[in-house]
Amino acid sequence: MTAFLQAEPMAGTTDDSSGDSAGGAEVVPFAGHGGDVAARLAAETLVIDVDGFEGPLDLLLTLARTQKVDLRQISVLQLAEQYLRFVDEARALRLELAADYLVMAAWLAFLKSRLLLPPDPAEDGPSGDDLAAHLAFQLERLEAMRAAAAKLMARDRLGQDVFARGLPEAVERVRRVSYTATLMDLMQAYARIRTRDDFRPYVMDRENVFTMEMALDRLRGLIGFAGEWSDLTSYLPPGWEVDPARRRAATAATFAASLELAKEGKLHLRQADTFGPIQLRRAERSGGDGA
Amino acid sequence: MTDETAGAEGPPTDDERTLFEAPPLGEQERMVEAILFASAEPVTVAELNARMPHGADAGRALPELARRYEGRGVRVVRVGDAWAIRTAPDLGFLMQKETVETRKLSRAAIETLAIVAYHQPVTRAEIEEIRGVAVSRGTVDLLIELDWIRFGRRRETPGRPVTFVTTRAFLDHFGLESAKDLPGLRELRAAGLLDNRPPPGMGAEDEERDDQPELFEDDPAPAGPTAAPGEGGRE
Amino acid sequence: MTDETAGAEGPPTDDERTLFEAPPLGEQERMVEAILFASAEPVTVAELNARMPHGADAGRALPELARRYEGRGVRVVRVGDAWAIRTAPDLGFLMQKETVETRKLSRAAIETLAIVAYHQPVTRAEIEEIRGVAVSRGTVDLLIELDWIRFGRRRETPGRPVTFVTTRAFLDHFGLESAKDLPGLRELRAAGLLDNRPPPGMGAEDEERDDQPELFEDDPAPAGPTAAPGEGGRE
Repeated sequence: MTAFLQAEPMAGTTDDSSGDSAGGAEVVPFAGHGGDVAARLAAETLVIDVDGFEGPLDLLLTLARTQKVDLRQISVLQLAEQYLRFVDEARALRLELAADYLVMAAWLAFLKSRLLLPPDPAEDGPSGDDLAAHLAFQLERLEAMRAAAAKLMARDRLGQDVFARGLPEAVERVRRVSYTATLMDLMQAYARIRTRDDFRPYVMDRENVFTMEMALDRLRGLIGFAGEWSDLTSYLPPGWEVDPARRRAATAATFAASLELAKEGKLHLRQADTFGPIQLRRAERSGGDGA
Repeated sequence: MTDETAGAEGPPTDDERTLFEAPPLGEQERMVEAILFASAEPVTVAELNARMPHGADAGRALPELARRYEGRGVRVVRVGDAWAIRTAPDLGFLMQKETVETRKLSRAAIETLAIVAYHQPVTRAEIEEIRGVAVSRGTVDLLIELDWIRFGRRRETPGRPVTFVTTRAFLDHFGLESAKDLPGLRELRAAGLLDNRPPPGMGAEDEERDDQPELFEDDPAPAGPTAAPGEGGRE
Repeated sequence: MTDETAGAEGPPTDDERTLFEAPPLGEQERMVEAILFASAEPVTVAELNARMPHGADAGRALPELARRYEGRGVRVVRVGDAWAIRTAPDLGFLMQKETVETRKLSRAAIETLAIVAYHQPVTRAEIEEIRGVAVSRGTVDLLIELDWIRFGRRRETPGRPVTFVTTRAFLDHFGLESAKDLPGLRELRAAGLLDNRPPPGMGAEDEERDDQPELFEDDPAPAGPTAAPGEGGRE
């Protein structure tokens, strides 16, 4: 739809707006003007059925079918006139047409003039023939999709023609729990036990400052056991993990120390994403290659 | 333990064979058969392999099994990257009891489904362009609820619009091996009816759609009756 | 369908006979197969007959079908007075899916493990003394189940209490060549994991590793690369 001029915002008819936008659900007597009765009757049916259309393109397709030719040979000019006549008749019957039907009418009136008048060399933009060809393409494509939809729905369908197992056997889920613990966990647990009786971890004697030197000493001692990736935070000294100020100091110092050791090629650092946990691991001894 | 070190050299002992070698193909076929029979949903080759003993290759056993069921009351069918057992379509008349009452789908829903199927991945704007009418939320929601369409990748164009693609349940429901087997797909493509042809004069802004449906693109030129190129070896 | 019935023998050509004649046995077998497959519960012979075309005899088709499935991945089995398709009993294991959930060891468990590692062989009473808390049965059981600790020799003291030691699996898991590789107290202290000053009342004991596990002491010679056979390639 957006293809049709810039005239008005897309509005109004949606595919299941049955009833609300285009008034004439009830049968409205049609005041004939004489002429081809059959054509009149056909047009009348169309007008009365305006609710049944899925938008102006659908209406155009229906009108095109009355031309009884292959869509590729359709006369777009004739089609435009059919459509405009339809709109006029709907107006005469005071049927309220949704905005996009009117947008289409305006566009077709424009197209008609382009097709009828000799091309103005001063004007650029697509020719009437180009526009007409595109409209024909859209109609053909819509029709093709309709046919495809019908073929699809006519297939042997699951639950209608073809059936799945009626008595499926549930797959029993067996949960197995695997426990993990690292060497660092083990060492820390042991250290925790051995310092417990004391109730005076030495860090308590100091200010809430953990220096990088202290962190370096500590890390140097520990890093040999860090064979696997483990969180930087697991290297915080005991007693520094909880209190925010102490934790911050210890984290900063430990991080700085880890950078220092990484520079010395003693350990590797990694961080999966920004602000993600920083992990470290000892560098394999082979390495002159830096982290 | 001991076998492991022994395995380093010398011919494998019998014990080792049973331990580390996949079950014979006939046995694998039985396993695939059992798993597929037990499931109402299609089962992927990956899941089959995951459930079968180490080293088993469902991809090899499946075609054998499918052949075995040719002409039987049930068939082994392929559904995208998965496989399922389904009753033979000609016996559907026996299953009144199992027939699922389906909601009558609106024309809008059916057409939208077809457009998604044939044009996937397709944006809502493209669906509207083809149908010439706005697509209501309810229609899309219904198709998603039926598990026939789902969101695909966003299109890398201004606004990064979301696209729709069909699901495995869609293939299963309509008895399709893959979206390439959609009825009339080749003819439609040959006739240019699956092209996105921008309206004249709108070329620039419509370059949005210069990418063709990825799903179909890798399918090379219309092949002969041998059909479905690239399908053969994939499983 | 139509083809299938035509596949019967020649004579009955007129419409009436085709209408009232039972489908060929092979076809009946297909039907039974499809119905058993799609039914949500076992189906009786009477019901099969009621659902199949007039004149069909499920009672004859069923044994044929059952025979066809002999040795396959599924079987046609009798359930009371009804029939169903079921997974072959030997393939029941395929109907299980194992999911592994990783959990962190509890604090009690890791501490108990640490004490066993450092003090092995160690009795339960000793563990409790060191931890200062009772050790729950569950904790010990879990560690044994994980194959990280096992029972060692009984201690030759009154009551002959059982001792715990760590296992080879423990060494594997923690990447240790031997229990000796565990950092000693001195190293822990140097690493800042332990207080520098001897804790009050534990001074002497803690000073050197005199309370250290016998295992460390009576195991002579630092384990060279020749030690720990079969472990060499690791890391």
